Order: sequence, then structure tokens, then C-alpha cells
Amino acid sequence: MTQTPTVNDLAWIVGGAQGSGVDSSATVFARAAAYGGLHVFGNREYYSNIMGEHSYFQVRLSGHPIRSHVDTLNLLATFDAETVFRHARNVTDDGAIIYDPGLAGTKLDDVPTIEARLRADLQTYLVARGLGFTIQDLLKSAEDRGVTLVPVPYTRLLSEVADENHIDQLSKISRMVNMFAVASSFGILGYDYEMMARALRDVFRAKAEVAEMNVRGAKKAYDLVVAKHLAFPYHLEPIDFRGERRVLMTGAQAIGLGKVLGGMRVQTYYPITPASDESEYIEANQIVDSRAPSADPAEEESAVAKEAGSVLVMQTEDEISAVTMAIGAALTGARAATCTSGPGFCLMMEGIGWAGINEVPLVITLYQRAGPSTGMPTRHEQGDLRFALHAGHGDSPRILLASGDFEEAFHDGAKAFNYAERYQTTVIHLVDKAIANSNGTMPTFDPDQVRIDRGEMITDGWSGRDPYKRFAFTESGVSPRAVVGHPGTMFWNTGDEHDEMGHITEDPVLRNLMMEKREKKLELAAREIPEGEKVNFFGDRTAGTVVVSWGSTKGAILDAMDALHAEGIKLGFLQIRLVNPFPVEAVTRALARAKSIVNVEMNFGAHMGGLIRERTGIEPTHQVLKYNGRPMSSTELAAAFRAIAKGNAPRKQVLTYGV
Amino acid sequence: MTQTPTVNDLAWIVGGAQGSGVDSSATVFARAAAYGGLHVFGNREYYSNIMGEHSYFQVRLSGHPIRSHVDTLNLLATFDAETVFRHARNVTDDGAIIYDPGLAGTKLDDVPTIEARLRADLQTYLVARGLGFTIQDLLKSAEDRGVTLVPVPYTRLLSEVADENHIDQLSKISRMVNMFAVASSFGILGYDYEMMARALRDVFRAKAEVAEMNVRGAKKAYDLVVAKHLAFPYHLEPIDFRGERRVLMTGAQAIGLGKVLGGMRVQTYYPITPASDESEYIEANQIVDSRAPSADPAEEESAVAKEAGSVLVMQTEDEISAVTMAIGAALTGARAATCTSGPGFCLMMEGIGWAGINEVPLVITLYQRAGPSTGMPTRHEQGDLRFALHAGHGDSPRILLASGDFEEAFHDGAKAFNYAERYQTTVIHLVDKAIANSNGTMPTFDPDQVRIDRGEMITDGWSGRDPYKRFAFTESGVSPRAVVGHPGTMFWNTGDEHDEMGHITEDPVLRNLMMEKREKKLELAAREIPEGEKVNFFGDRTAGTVVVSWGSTKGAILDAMDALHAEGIKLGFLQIRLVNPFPVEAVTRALARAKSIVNVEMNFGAHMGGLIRERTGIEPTHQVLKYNGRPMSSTELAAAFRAIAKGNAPRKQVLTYGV
Amino acid sequence: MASKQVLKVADFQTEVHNDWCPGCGDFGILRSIQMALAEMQLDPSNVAIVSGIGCSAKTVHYVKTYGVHTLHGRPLPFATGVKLANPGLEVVACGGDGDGLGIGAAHFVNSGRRNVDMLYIIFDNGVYGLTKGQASPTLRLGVKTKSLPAPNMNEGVNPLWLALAAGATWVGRGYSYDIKHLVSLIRQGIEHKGYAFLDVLQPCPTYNNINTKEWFGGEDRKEENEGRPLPRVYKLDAEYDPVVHSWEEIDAKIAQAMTKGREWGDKIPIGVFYKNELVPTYEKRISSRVPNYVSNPPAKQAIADTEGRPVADLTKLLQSLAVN
Amino acid sequence: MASKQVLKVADFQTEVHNDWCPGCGDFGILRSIQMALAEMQLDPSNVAIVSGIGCSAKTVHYVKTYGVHTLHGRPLPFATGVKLANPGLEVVACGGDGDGLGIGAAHFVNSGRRNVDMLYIIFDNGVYGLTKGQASPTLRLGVKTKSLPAPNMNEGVNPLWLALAAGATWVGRGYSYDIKHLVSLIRQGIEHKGYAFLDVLQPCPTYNNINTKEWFGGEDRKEENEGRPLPRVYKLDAEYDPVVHSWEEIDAKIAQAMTKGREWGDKIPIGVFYKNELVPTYEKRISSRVPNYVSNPPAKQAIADTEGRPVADLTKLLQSLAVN
Ligand SMILES: Cc1ncc(C[n+]2csc(CCOP(=O)(O)OP(=O)(O)O)c2C)c(N)n1
Ligand SMILES: Cc1ncc(C[n+]2csc(CCOP(=O)(O)OP(=O)(O)O)c2C)c(N)n1
Ligand code: SF4
Ligand code: SF4
Ligand SMILES: [Mg+2]
Ligand SMILES: [Mg+2]
Repeated sequence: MTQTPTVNDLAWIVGGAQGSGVDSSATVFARAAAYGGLHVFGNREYYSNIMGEHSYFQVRLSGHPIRSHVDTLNLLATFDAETVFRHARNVTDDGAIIYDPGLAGTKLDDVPTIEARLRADLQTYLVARGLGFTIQDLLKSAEDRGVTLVPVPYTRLLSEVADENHIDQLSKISRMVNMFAVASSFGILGYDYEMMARALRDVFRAKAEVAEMNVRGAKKAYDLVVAKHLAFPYHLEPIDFRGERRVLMTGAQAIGLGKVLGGMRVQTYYPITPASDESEYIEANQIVDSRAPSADPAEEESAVAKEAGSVLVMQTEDEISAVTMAIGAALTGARAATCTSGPGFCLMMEGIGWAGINEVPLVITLYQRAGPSTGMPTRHEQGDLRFALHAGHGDSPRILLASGDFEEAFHDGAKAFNYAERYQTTVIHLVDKAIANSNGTMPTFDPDQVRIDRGEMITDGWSGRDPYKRFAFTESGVSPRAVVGHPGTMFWNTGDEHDEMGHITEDPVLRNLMMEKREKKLELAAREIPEGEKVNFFGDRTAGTVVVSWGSTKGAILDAMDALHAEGIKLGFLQIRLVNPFPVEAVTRALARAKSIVNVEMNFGAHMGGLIRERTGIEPTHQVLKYNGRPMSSTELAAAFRAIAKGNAPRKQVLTYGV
Repeated sequence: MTQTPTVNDLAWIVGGAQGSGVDSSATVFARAAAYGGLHVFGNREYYSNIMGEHSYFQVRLSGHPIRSHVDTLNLLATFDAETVFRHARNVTDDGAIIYDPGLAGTKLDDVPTIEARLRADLQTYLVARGLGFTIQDLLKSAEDRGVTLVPVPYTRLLSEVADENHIDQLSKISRMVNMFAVASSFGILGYDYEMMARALRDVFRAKAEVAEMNVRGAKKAYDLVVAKHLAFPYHLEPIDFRGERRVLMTGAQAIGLGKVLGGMRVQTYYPITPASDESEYIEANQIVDSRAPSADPAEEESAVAKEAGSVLVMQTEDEISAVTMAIGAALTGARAATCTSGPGFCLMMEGIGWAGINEVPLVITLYQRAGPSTGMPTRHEQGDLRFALHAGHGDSPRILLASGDFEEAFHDGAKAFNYAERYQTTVIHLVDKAIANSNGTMPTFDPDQVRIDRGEMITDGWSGRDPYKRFAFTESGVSPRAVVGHPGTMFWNTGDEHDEMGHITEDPVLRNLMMEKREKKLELAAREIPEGEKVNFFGDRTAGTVVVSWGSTKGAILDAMDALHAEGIKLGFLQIRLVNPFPVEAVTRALARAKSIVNVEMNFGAHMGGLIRERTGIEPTHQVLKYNGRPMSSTELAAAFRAIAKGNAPRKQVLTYGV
Repeated sequence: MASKQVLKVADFQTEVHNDWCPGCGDFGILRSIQMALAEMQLDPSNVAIVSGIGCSAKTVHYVKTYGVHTLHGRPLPFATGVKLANPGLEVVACGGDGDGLGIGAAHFVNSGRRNVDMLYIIFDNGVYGLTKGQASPTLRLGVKTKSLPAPNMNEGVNPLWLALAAGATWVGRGYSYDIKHLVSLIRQGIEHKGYAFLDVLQPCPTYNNINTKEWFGGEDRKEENEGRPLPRVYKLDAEYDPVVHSWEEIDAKIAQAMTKGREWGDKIPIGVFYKNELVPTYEKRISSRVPNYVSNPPAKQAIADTEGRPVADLTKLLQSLAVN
Repeated sequence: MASKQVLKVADFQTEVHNDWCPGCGDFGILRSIQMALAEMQLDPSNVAIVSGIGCSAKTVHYVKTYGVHTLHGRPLPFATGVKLANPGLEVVACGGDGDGLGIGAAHFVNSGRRNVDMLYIIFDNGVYGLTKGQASPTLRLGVKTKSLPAPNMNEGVNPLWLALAAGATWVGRGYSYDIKHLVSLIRQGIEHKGYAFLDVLQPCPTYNNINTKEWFGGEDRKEENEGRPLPRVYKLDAEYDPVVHSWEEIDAKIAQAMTKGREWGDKIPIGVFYKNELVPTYEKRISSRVPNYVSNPPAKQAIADTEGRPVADLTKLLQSLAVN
């Protein structure tokens, strides 16, 4: 079978039991590829479990930037039986499966972590092909389709390593099978082993010895596979990218970096998946280097940069404490945030209302995950838009930002504080599990693009004759803000309606003025925020079909559009970034002329679709929704858009791909 | 000055410091009038304070049913200075003011509880009339307009009472001034004192001696005023209403009665204004009389009615506990509810999500009050519609009911449990401060109109061969429900996504089926619930102008419509009672042909207006909103509607009347 | 379960795949619960286990009784609702130390005040297991488990103390590797008339490498003990009488329990620290207002006749509001 | 306040109309706070009082310092946020007994674990004042105040015990009608290095007719005392040494405080029950991770230069993520 080789375009999956090192193997794989100039996008899936349930990482590599995962894979790297059972059917016919031949006899029923529904499904599949229920049977069905089988004798290799390193028990180094799987992958892909060695040394930075043992050990698997001389159609080739400084990171890291750069100095949190990754990353790096304030490093340093800064990261007793502690900190002038997911956000309602009525600059980074209730804690969803928009009883202002990719997430992380301080209000930064746990390569962030705007802030004492009024009525609705502890600007806060000093009032006239004052700030934000920060438009402005979406679906939509473009299907794509105040004009303009409006969301209720109709009167003609906990792939989206373009799509398409 | 007498149409206000007995005087006044067959509507206003701040009660009396308060009053009954300062200007020119002549010299500045804004406002008023700043001055300005001044020497009367009853200190009976004010009112209105005596005996049921002393004491004030032979144009005359059994009660009582009749046997709560009144009323009557199950009392009693029932009323440590404890109770088959206001509701988000995913019949009675945050805890608003609709992260089903008046509140109180059990879901019953704290006369409720529907419930053991599946997939989405403790129907609950048994799953296919199952129940509800329970339509079906609203604005709207009808202005009024599932068709039908659609709401954000547009695409042409914490009066609404009818109203009118 | 057949431990086991880490202390607690229920021959349909969120909270899915896996920190109010609506049920609440003493501490304190007749078990592992090993409220100041980037910043609370201060009327501590003893404690806790609190020392081998099975077992103290492990955990002996026999004794017995409960380090007592059945249960207190509460509790009341007409008779109430 | 002028009590008073009931015990506490601040000559701009919700929580509006009137049950986390972001401030948290021990009990417990250097005062009146007299968590079982329809169903908690169990390093109790003593307690609480908890017995004449000023003052015990009132409240004397002088003493001092703290009825002690400055404050603990935390705390850090460019330098972090 001769095939045209596919260079630098690969979907790879590594899987295994939770706690067995799947993550680090994917990181080594991704980094090694990235060192070679390849663009990387990784999507991580795992159960709400500490050890034993199945987790996997899809890593896509490409010669040009990619932003999403796909439904099929070309190379499946496994070292346990479950991974074979779960993923083998999705390997492309021209793909390959790396596996442990020792597991060939493992039966479906030997794997207790496979759900009854999936078990039945696999049985049906195997029965239809006249096969039994073992790994061997499933691999045979793959081989029949043309899939290359790559047995790697993990145990033998482990023994060799153990012998060479004088290790008495194989179990002590059993995690090395991960690296065998990665090395085998690179072997089959014809990729330079040196890149992997470098990645190993980087990932095991803290333990040089372990790194070296892995470098030597994995090489065995690499060599073994290379020696097979497989005619595998997928190849990886290094690309020269010296012109660009590039990083590989997760979304959670990108947001954390944005927040710290943006001046956040207090972050409170209560552990919750997938939000705590961010806090833990920040805590691990809580000492903040300070630069000379001048751009020219040769210039003398000013006092400002003399001292290192720091972020106080507080693990609290619950999310009520997290949000109220952050508000307390914000009252003193520190840029403060908290970071959570749905269940924790549920406990922040009163805090949000209090911050709203007291005009406190509070930032909440909300990592959406599959609800309702505990739902699927480690799975993806964008199901909290409406809840965040209407969070808390009564009417209080808030700004909602939604980031579509790592870079936006980084910049929004910083920008959220500018909005919060300029408009003295709560900013909810909507991100999600997919963005948090995915990783990818990107040009390194340019800190110089970030500016800090603290709004109207009193920093040099109070010389006014009248006493300072924290909630003074002004044209814009914004009152000059002093902070707790500032000399002479004493003020009061209360969750009750209050007068300009901050004391309780129930006066009906003052009440109206205060309600209107608070809301005016949002009107100001709507006027001031540039359209480019409210929405993005991609693709064809004149296209009859316009896709509209928000948040992390962006990558898959763009990749799908690229794919369809090649087929001659042209689409426009309106990405809504500022969810509140809602960009009525920009959205109306972008959608008014479209014949088909395709609302794409990772939730059941089509939240944004409803909001668009509520605010503009425009009703999307098509819904493309997904709510099974797995992010949308570009494959699925391309199919859905294609159907719409061809005119044979129902009004509502529910995407269901998921492993 | 000869005036045409106004018979049985009066707006009366009694005011005084919190804790000084304003409530009981209003109750005596209202009951006494009601005994005479007059229709009553009372609106209560008070500060978030225990003693000293101003509170007042407007009581309207009429020969035909009335449902709202008005902006002016005809008779002001005062016994302190503040009440005069606050209300004198609103007395109609043909009205009267009862006051303590001993307070005539009291200056505005002597009353510390009057807000700076109001003080300034009063000063301007008085200065413009060339007057000083005392009670005397303000009374003079009233007298100049034609208002009758009725000085009642409270202290002298008190002394007489003290003497006659051998009481050593006036302070021991100082509260009797309340009854002087009421008696004086009846004196001036020419109403039979016997009615008042009866009301006094009723209100002080528990203390016969106090009652009699009050009966005798108040008579003095009555006689004193009668002896003045004032030519007052307002008169009250008893009406024969023997044909109808009538009650006088507050909304909180009506709801409590509805819930108990509807079978509620557990109510949890944490104290909060204005919700706790209901719980306290139920607790005070927690033993539930049981009737013979047959309608014919002569028939033999069945076992069912042998034993008295009871409601377990639990004061919890917070609202998280309140909602979760109610859910726990509901799991065992008891009809269970909790009852709260905004801040407490904020703490129920996770509970709502959990009940949603576990399909627990949970009822929450949400007494809205002015937000955001602590806001104005004792003031009115309908500001939680959107929050309740989207409460909790992710998408979970819920039913939202909104009651427009006492009778609906009673029936909805019972019906909420039917919906909750039939659709196995959370029902949020939206009521508010205005409905809770207002009182009125109404035909007594007919318990026979209430039916209990427990939905599909397994009550007689499990004989199925397969194990019982709590979340079995069915056509309708409803799974037959067993309760914790039922023999042989063991099941599991979890906030996680689950399989049919209730065990955790992350399977993408099951997940979708479960999401769809839960939502199907709402679709079922939308189909099954009769249109008459979804919306009401009042007035002219062909009117060009249709008012749309929900909740307690109903009374004022209907009263305003009556007033405008007399002027030849005809309106239609669509009252939305089922907020979710939203009655798309009924609303569309009612609004589609209207030229003007007037959205009336007691909130800042026009919640229902937005929802209508989101769900039907129809945008209200006019907004009539109010958010100063005081319910809408029929006076204001009539003015707003009149302006719209005349074509000279802005798109948005904000009502601002408030004392 | 009308039949009188003898129930075995297996009758309290579900088929659900257990996904705790190998060696997790939770297994011992689960097993002990199942054994205690079997030993007591409780009708599985009449038992409800109510848990919070965490590794520990998954317990309910492995026990074949009614199982209610609730929200993080909320097992107590859920369980209270179940029990008070149907006081005929045996109710056991359980969850993690983070669940019960961090986010759920307000319910912990206020459940003591109520004294509802049920047992609450905390799986005390010093960490937030399911969120990957952050410090829990029982981890002591300065301790650095392998899951922490730096030593713990907060002081630990003593669950026994807190339970005593809150008013729990039965306070015990068990160890997840002493199953026989633990079964007995669970049984006693269930049988106690009132609110029983049981703290169970539960090693989490994955994240807590300080308070391990080996540490509790004193594997590191062989030198002191002629080469044999010198367990830190020891049982309260017969001399320790936890029972409050009269009202006068309360102060002394609480003080005794507090002092005993403070022991830690080389000597960690397990057993029953305090037991007081003089305090009326919440069920009793309700009965003083509603005499037939226990015989006709909320969950058991008929609320409608066969035609769906409400059974409640509002006549008297409406009468009191009538104006004619 | 750069000037060195002497501050008087009046300098800590606002013009806001006070709307507590006549005779409310809150007045004494308010006054004592103002007097303590004046006595200590604290710069009003450098003080923040943080309260929850309730009658008591209105206090902040009457004191002329920064005043933060927060949410029901949440003064502690708000105050912690204020203090830790700017450790140079003097922070006093306050609120009702319902606020702190009911809805807020989880923060009560976990604040003990942190030992942040601030004072928390509970206005302990046995009722939920502002919602009209329901039983609060300190009201004892079976007590029927005039505001209750029936005797209290829940047992009361002892705030001192709970504070000790939670880890508070300074625990005191005052009485709102002994202002001089209360001023001294407040001052000591503020000066204590660590988390100080002060329970103040506060009569609520409107709703609590049991624990009244007269009752605390022993007006009903004249017979026992030759016709003169025999106060129930008495001060701990010099013999009672609450201070933990060495680590070894901790157990004994806590036990002593617990025992003393249980006295109630005819003898109700007020004063300092426990004081331990050996436990490092949270600020110290942070400093062990962030050496310049106190000198350059979050609220004081410059985050941007004059052109608005961030001061933070991410170079090293980005370097560690770089792939070239
Ligand atoms: C409101 C809320 N916040 C956070 C979480 C995330 N969460 C899940 S388990 C857990 C900690 C569990 O620790 P613990 O209670 O000690 O139980 P363990 O896993 O150790 O048994 C947390 C914080 C949640 N589920 N809900
Ligand atoms: C979440 C929430 N629930 C309920 C309330 C209503 N509420 C206001 S004050 C109060 C009780 C106050 O009692 P306490 O804390 O003892 O203070 P006190 O009035 O006695 O000083 C309650 C329950 C609220 N504000 N917020
Ligand atoms: S993380 Fe710890 S507590 Fe959780 S299952 Fe694993 S060993 Fe047990
Ligand atoms: S209700 Fe009680 S606590 Fe509140 S102000 Fe009045 S007396 Fe004070
Ligand atoms: Mg734990
Ligand atoms: Mg109180």
C-alpha cells in the first residue's frame, strides 16, 4: 500500500489510567514537537477521579497554526487496554496504533471502568464483525481497515532499563511506559529523537537523574520502532521558526499571567476543578519580578521598580469567603480577584450584589464546566452565561467578558481589572474547562501591549473642603474613588441603598438617583469600549451565512471555516467578546443582512442565541449546540456548517461526538 | 363650603414611629370597616428598623372591591410630628388631618428621622409659602388649601383614661393614642362606633381587659370628634353583605394557607423580611386539622382523617441549610418548601441545581424586595425574575409562577406543589413585599376548588422484576417516583450527571439523554398546563393598547383601567402568571395585534419586557417602570396609561411617587 | 423488605465500580459501614446514607441502601431534612474533613445545637482529596504534605473539640484500618439517641504522606519498640467512661473528653470520648409541640383523599380571619 | 491625619441618626469602641470597622473611621481581605450572634485557623434583633423570650468555647453595661498580636426579656443580698492568668478557659479568658513565603508606571514556557 505522505499534519492521542502520567507524556510530546517549530494544539479529557479512570490527551501538530481538536486520530499511543478499547475505532484507516502486546488477550469485561453503554456499543461493533471481545479482536478490526499495528513490548523494555539502572522493582519505574509510548510515536513519525530528549530534560527539570534515565530508556522504544521500518504515511519535519518567539502553555496559565501582569495582587480561591489550576500556578509564582519603569533598560531605575511585588494567594474555607475576601482586598486599592467554577460561583451571588451596590472593582474569573449541579466536574460546557448575566437578586451592573482563545484570555485577564476599576464594577471573565485545560503553541505575549488604567482614583490625599463623598453623583455615574486607609477620605460601605457618603437611606428619591448612577457606568462602558474589544468578525463580511458564537468555540469554528473555505463554502463569523453591556449595534450590523444566522454554543439552552434575540430582536435561524461535556471539534462543526450551506440542515443540530 | 359627600370611598393613612402600634391601629380600622361590609385594601410601609423610624399604613375603603393604593389621602390620622411632616402635603384639599395639638410647635429639625433630602424639600415648600418650619406652619398651609384640621388632645384623653382605670403612669397606656387616632377617624367619618369596639375586642382577643379599656378609652376620642360637628365630605356607611363570607388577611397569610391546604408538611426558613411572616404564621398554626375525606360530614370518617396533621416548621442556620433541608424532606415524600427573599435566595443556587438534576419536587416561595444586595429590605420590588429564571449554573428545568393578588397567591401556594410533583422539578413561586404585607378583604377561599395531584408516585411497594430505576427514561421525561424509605425501590441521588439508577456517569451519550429527559418535563408542563393558568386577559381584547405585566402590579393596573374606562380609554391587560415554561403562544396571540404594548414592572431592568422579546420576538413599545421601593399606585398608573393613550408619553416612564 | 431473611455484608454492596485510589483509607470505612449495617440487620430500604462532595462522598454509591450524594459541605442539612421528615429512617451522614469542617462548618456547629438522632461520619484525611490534595481544615500548621507546594498556612482544627463545643451528644473517633473497632463505633453511633459525631482517621496515600497508615501504625518507631512498630493509635480503655450519667456530670465529662481529645502525636486515642443521652433529641423537642409527630410524621401524613381533595381542614383558620 | 492633635471620643462619632431601640445594649458597645479608639489615639483614616448584618451591624455608620457594613454572616472574610491586603490598617470586625455563630459559623471556625491580627466583637443578645426576635444560636434550649411563640428548640452554643476550639489566640467576654471594662477589653483585643475574639453580653430590651440588664445586674436576687442587687456578671480577677507563657502551658490554659467559660447562671465571668501570642500571626506566615509582604503589601504595591505600563516583569515566567 503506497500512500502520499502527510507531512506535519497529525492528530495523536495518548491515553491511560488517571494518575499514570498521561499528562506528562502529552507535554513531552507537545514540547518536543514545538521545539521543531511545529504548531501544537492539545485537548485534555479526564474523569472526576484521582486514580484509575481513563484520561487522554489529543495533541494535534501542524505546520500552520491550529486551534482545535478533531474527531479522528492518526496515531494512537497506548499502554493499557482501556485506551485501545476506547479509541481504536477512531483511528483513521491510514493511521497506527502503538500498544502493549502483553495486553492482547485482555477482554472487554476485564476493564471495569468502561461504562455499560460503551461496553454494549463495543460489543455490537465486534459482534457485527464476527469478532470476540478482546484487545486482539479490536486490533484485528483496525488492521482490517488498514491501520498499522505497532506492538511495543513495554515490560521487556522496562526490564532492560531496570537492569541497566540497578532498579530492583519494575513498579518503581513503571511510569516510564508513558515515555516509551511517546518515543515510539516519534519513532514511527520519523522525528528527531533529540527533540524528545530536550523535552524530557525540560519537563523533569527538577530531577536531572530521572530525566536522563528517561532519555536513555525511551530511546530504546524509539530505536525499536524505527527498526521496524514501517511505511507510515504521517511524517513530522522540523520547521525553522527562529523569527518568532513562541511559547507552549495552557489557558489557565495564560489567564494567570494576564492577571499578574495586569496588576492583580490578591487572588482568593477555594479548590475547584477546573479553576484551581490558575490559582495554583499563580501561587507557585507569587513573587512578582518588577521591571524598571522605563522601556530603556539602560536608564536609571525609578523607585517604583526597586522592590519585588507579590501576589497574595488565599485558599479560603469556601467561595463565600473567597469572593468577600477579594472584595475586602479590593476596597483597600489592591487589584483583587477570585476564580471559580459553577458550584463555587453559586455561592458568590451575595458578594456580587454587594460589590455592585458598593461599586467595588471586583474581578471573577469563571471557569465554566458541565452543569447543572456537580454535573460533570471535569468536563466542558459554556452553560453559565445567563446565570452570570443575571447573578444576584435585583438589578446591579456588571461587565461580562468572554475569551475565545489563549491570547484573548491573557489580554482579557489583564483588561478585566481596567474595566473593573474604570467603571468601578464587577467584571466576570467567562472562560471554561476547554480553554483552561487545553494547551497550544503561540507567539509569546507582548507585555508592552498591556496598559493599566485605574480609572478615577484618589491617590494623593483629600484636600477638598467638603467631606469626601465616595458615591458623589456625577455626570458619568463614576465617582472619584478613594480606598480604605487613604488619609482623610473616610467613607462607608453598606449593602443597603445609601447616600453619597455611603450611609443607609430608604429615601425614594435618592434611591432612584443611585440606581441610575450605577447603571450609567455601564452606558459609559458601552460608549467607551472600542468595537474591536466588543466583537471580532472573521471571514467573509458579505457571506449569506454568518456564524455567531462566543468563548472557546472560536478555535474550532475558525478551523472549520478554513476547511470549508477549501470547499468553496464561505462563511462569516461574529465572535461576541463583550457579553455585557451587550454590543447591540455591532451585533445588529453584523447580523442584519445575513440570510442564515448560525448560533454555535456549548450548552443546552442556547444562551447567547436568546440574548441576541432579546437585545436585538434578531433570531438565529440555526442552532448548533453541544452539551455532552466534550468540546466541539472542528470536524463536527465543519459538517454542521456544510449541512447548513447545502440547505439540508434542521433548525437545530446537536453535536454528539465524544470519547 | 358645601361639598357633595363622598360615601364609602376613602383613602386613610395612619402613621407613627416603628414599634408604636401603627399596625394594630390599621388592623382595627380595617376590621371595623370590613365588619360594615366595606371593601378594604391596605398598604404597609416601614423602615428596616425596630423602633423609632417612620412607618405608615394606607387603608382604602370602598363600596366595591379595590386592589391598590393611591397617591393622595383623604384622612390623615397622626399622633406624632413626623407623620404630619411626611404626609400632610398629600392630603386632598377636601380632606382632614387628625393631630395632637401639643405637637404644634415641633420643628422640622426636631425630627431626626426625616432624611436630609426630604427635610430640604419640606423647607422649600414652606419657604415658598412664607411659612416657618413647625407643624403649625405645615398645618396652616394645609388649612389654606381647605383641609380640615382636627386637633385631638391625646394627653388629656390619656390622663382621663389613666384616672378612670387607676393607672399610675401615662407611659403604660401611651399606645392607646393609636386607638384615639382610629376612633377620631371613625368619629369624623360618621361610622358606627360599635364596629370599632368589635374590632378592638377581636384584635386584643388574648387580653380581654386591655380590649375593654381600649373600647372605653377610644370612645372618648370618638365622642370628642363627633361633638365637633365637622362638615366633612367623606362618609362611611355599612353595606349589607350577608350573602358572602368574607375574610380580611395579608398576602403572607393567604400564601401560608394555600401551602398548608396544598399538603405542605415541611417548611424550612431562615428569618428574613418580608418572607418570614409566612413561616411564622404557619408555625403558629402548625397543627393541621384534618377533615373527613368525604364531603358529606355525616358520613363515617375514614382512617385518613383520624389523626391531626402537622407542619414541621424549621428555623435553620442559614438559607443553604433551609433549601437543602427542604430537599431532604422532599426526598422522603413530604411536600416540602422553603421561603425566602433575595439575599437568602442567593444562597440557594446550588440547592436549586441539585434539586433540578435529581428531579426533586421542591417549592421555593420567593418574596421579592428591593435589591440589589441588602438594598431596602422592607421595601418593594419585583427585581428577581431574571435571577430566578436563570438561577444556578448550567441548564436545569424549573417552573416559575407569579401571583397577582391574594387569591391567586393562595391558589398558587397550593398549586406549586402539584406542579413540583407532577413534573418532578423545582417550582419557584414569585411573590413580593407588596403582596406579603398588604391586606385586603376578599370572599373567603373555597378549599373545595383545590385539588392535590401528586404525579406519578410509587406508593405500594415495588414488584417489578428489574430493579427500580429512579431516573428511567420514558416518553414524557417523567419517571415514576419512589421516595426514600419506600420498600424495595432503592435509588441513589447525586448532583453529578447520573444513569437511570442514579449513579454517577460521564458517558456522553447518557448525558445527552438525561439532559433531554429533564427538559422534556418542561415541555410536558407547557402542553398540559391550561392556558387559564398561564395568563389572564382583562379588558378589551380588541384594544390597540395592551398592557402586559406580572405579579402584584395587577391590582393597581386593574384599578387604573377602571378609572380610565370611565374616561373612555380602553385598554387590554395581559397578566403573565406562568413565567416558565414561558407561554409563547398565549403571549404572542395576545400581543401580536396590539399597536402599543405597555410593559409594566416594578424593577429597573424591565425583566419581563426582555423575556417577552427573547421568547416571542415582540418588543414592548412602552415601558412603565418603578424602582424606588414603593409599590405602584393606581393613580400613577392611570396617569402613565393616559399619557400613552394620548400619544404624548415617552418610550419609558419611570414612576416615582413614594413616601 | 418484609422477609425476615438474614442480611449479609454483601447485601449492602452495590455493583458500582469503586474508583478510589489503591490503598485509600476510605475502603476501610466503607467496609465498616456495610458491616455495621449487616450486623444490626437494618432493613436496607429503611436506611439512608447522605454524603457531601469529595472522594469520601462517593461512599453512598457503593452501599446498597438509599443513597443521597449531595453538595459540598451540605450533608448535614440534607440528612436532617430526610430524618425529620421521616424519623423512622436510620440516617447516616458522611463526608470529608474539608466538606464538614471547612465549607460546611456552619452546619457542623448548628447540627450540634439540634441533636437530631443520626450519625455523622467524617473521613479525616487532612487533605482535599478529590481536588488534588490541598490542605484541609484538620491539617496542622506548618505541615507539608507531598501535594502542597509549601508548608500549610493554617492551623488545624480538632474535630472532636468542635463537635463538643457545638453540642454533639456522642463523640467518637475511629481509624480506618481498625475495622472491627470502627464497626463497633459506627454501630454505637447509630444506636445513640441523639446526634453522634464520628471522626475517622483516614490515610490518603495519594496526597497525604505525613499521616499515613505507616505513621498511624508507628512503623517509624521501631527503634523505640525493639524493632516492632509502635502504633500511635490506641483505644480508650474501660477506665475511660465517656457517659454522662447525670446532669451534674456534664462539665466534668466534657472536660475529660476535651483533654483526651487533644492527645496527638505519639499517642492518638480512638474510641468513644463522650456520650450524653440526657439531652432531648430534636424529635422529642418537636413532639412537645406536635404530640403525634413521631407516629404521624410529615412523610407519612395523608394529604389528600382518593379524589385528590385536600385533607387539611382550614375552617378554624379561615374563621379567625373572617369579617362576618 | 498628618497632624498630631489629640483625638477625642467625639472625633470618632458620626452625625448619622442612631435608630437602635431606647435602652439597647448596643449603645454601650458603640460607645466603648469609640472610647477605645480615642484612648489609643488611632488615626481614624487608618482604622476600618467591618460588620455583618443586624441591628449590631449598623455600628459602623456611627463610628467615624472607614466603615464597611457587609453581608449577613460575612464580616470575618471581608475584614480578613481588608487586613491582609493592607496589614498596616487596624481592623475590627463586628456583628450579631446570629450573624457570627449561625450563618457565619464556617468563617468563625476558619478564622481561628488563620490567626489574622484583628479583633472580632460579637454583640451577643440571644436573638435575631433586626428580624424581630427569633432565637439566635446563643439562646439556650427551652428558653422562651417574649418574642418567641414557644420555648427555644435548639441548644445554645458557647461562643467562648467555639472560639477556643477554632483556635482564636485571644478570647474575652465583656458586658455592654460595664463600659470602662469593655473599653479595656476592646483595647487589649486590638493590641493583641493575632486573632482576638470578644463576646459582649448585650441586652436587647425589645425582644429578650430573659437576659436583661436587670438579670445580668441581679435585680431579682435582692433577697439573697440584703436588699441590694446581686450581679450575675463578675470580673475575672488577677488570680486568673489567661496568658500562655510557653508552649507547654497551652493545654492547661485552654482547659482553664473552657472551664471558666462554662460558668453561667448565677455567676457569669467577664474578662480575658485566654491569650496566646506564641502562635504566629497569618501576616508572619505570609512573610515566610513573601519576605517583603509587610513592607510592600498588596494594597501598597505600585503596579504601573506613569504611562500605565505594568511594572510586573514576566520575562522569567514566559521563559519557562518558551519553546525556543
Ligand atoms: C461549592 C463547591 N466548591 C468546590 C467544590 C470542589 N470540590 C470537590 S471535592 C472538594 C474537596 C473535597 O475534600 P474533602 O471534603 O476533604 O473530601 P475528600 O476528597 O478528602 O474525601 C472540593 C473543594 C465543590 N464541589 N463545590
Ligand atoms: C442571607 C441573609 N439572610 C437573612 C437576612 C435577614 N437578616 C437580617 S438581620 C438578621 C438577623 C440578625 O441577628 P443578629 O446577627 O443576632 O444581629 P442583631 O440584630 O441581633 O444585632 C437576619 C436574619 C439577611 N440579611 N441575609
Ligand atoms: S485521593 Fe486520597 S482520599 Fe481520594 S481516593 Fe485517593 S487515596 Fe483516597
Ligand atoms: S431590637 Fe434589640 S438589639 Fe435591635 S436595636 Fe432594638 S434593643 Fe437593640
Ligand atoms: Mg479530606
Ligand atoms: Mg443578635
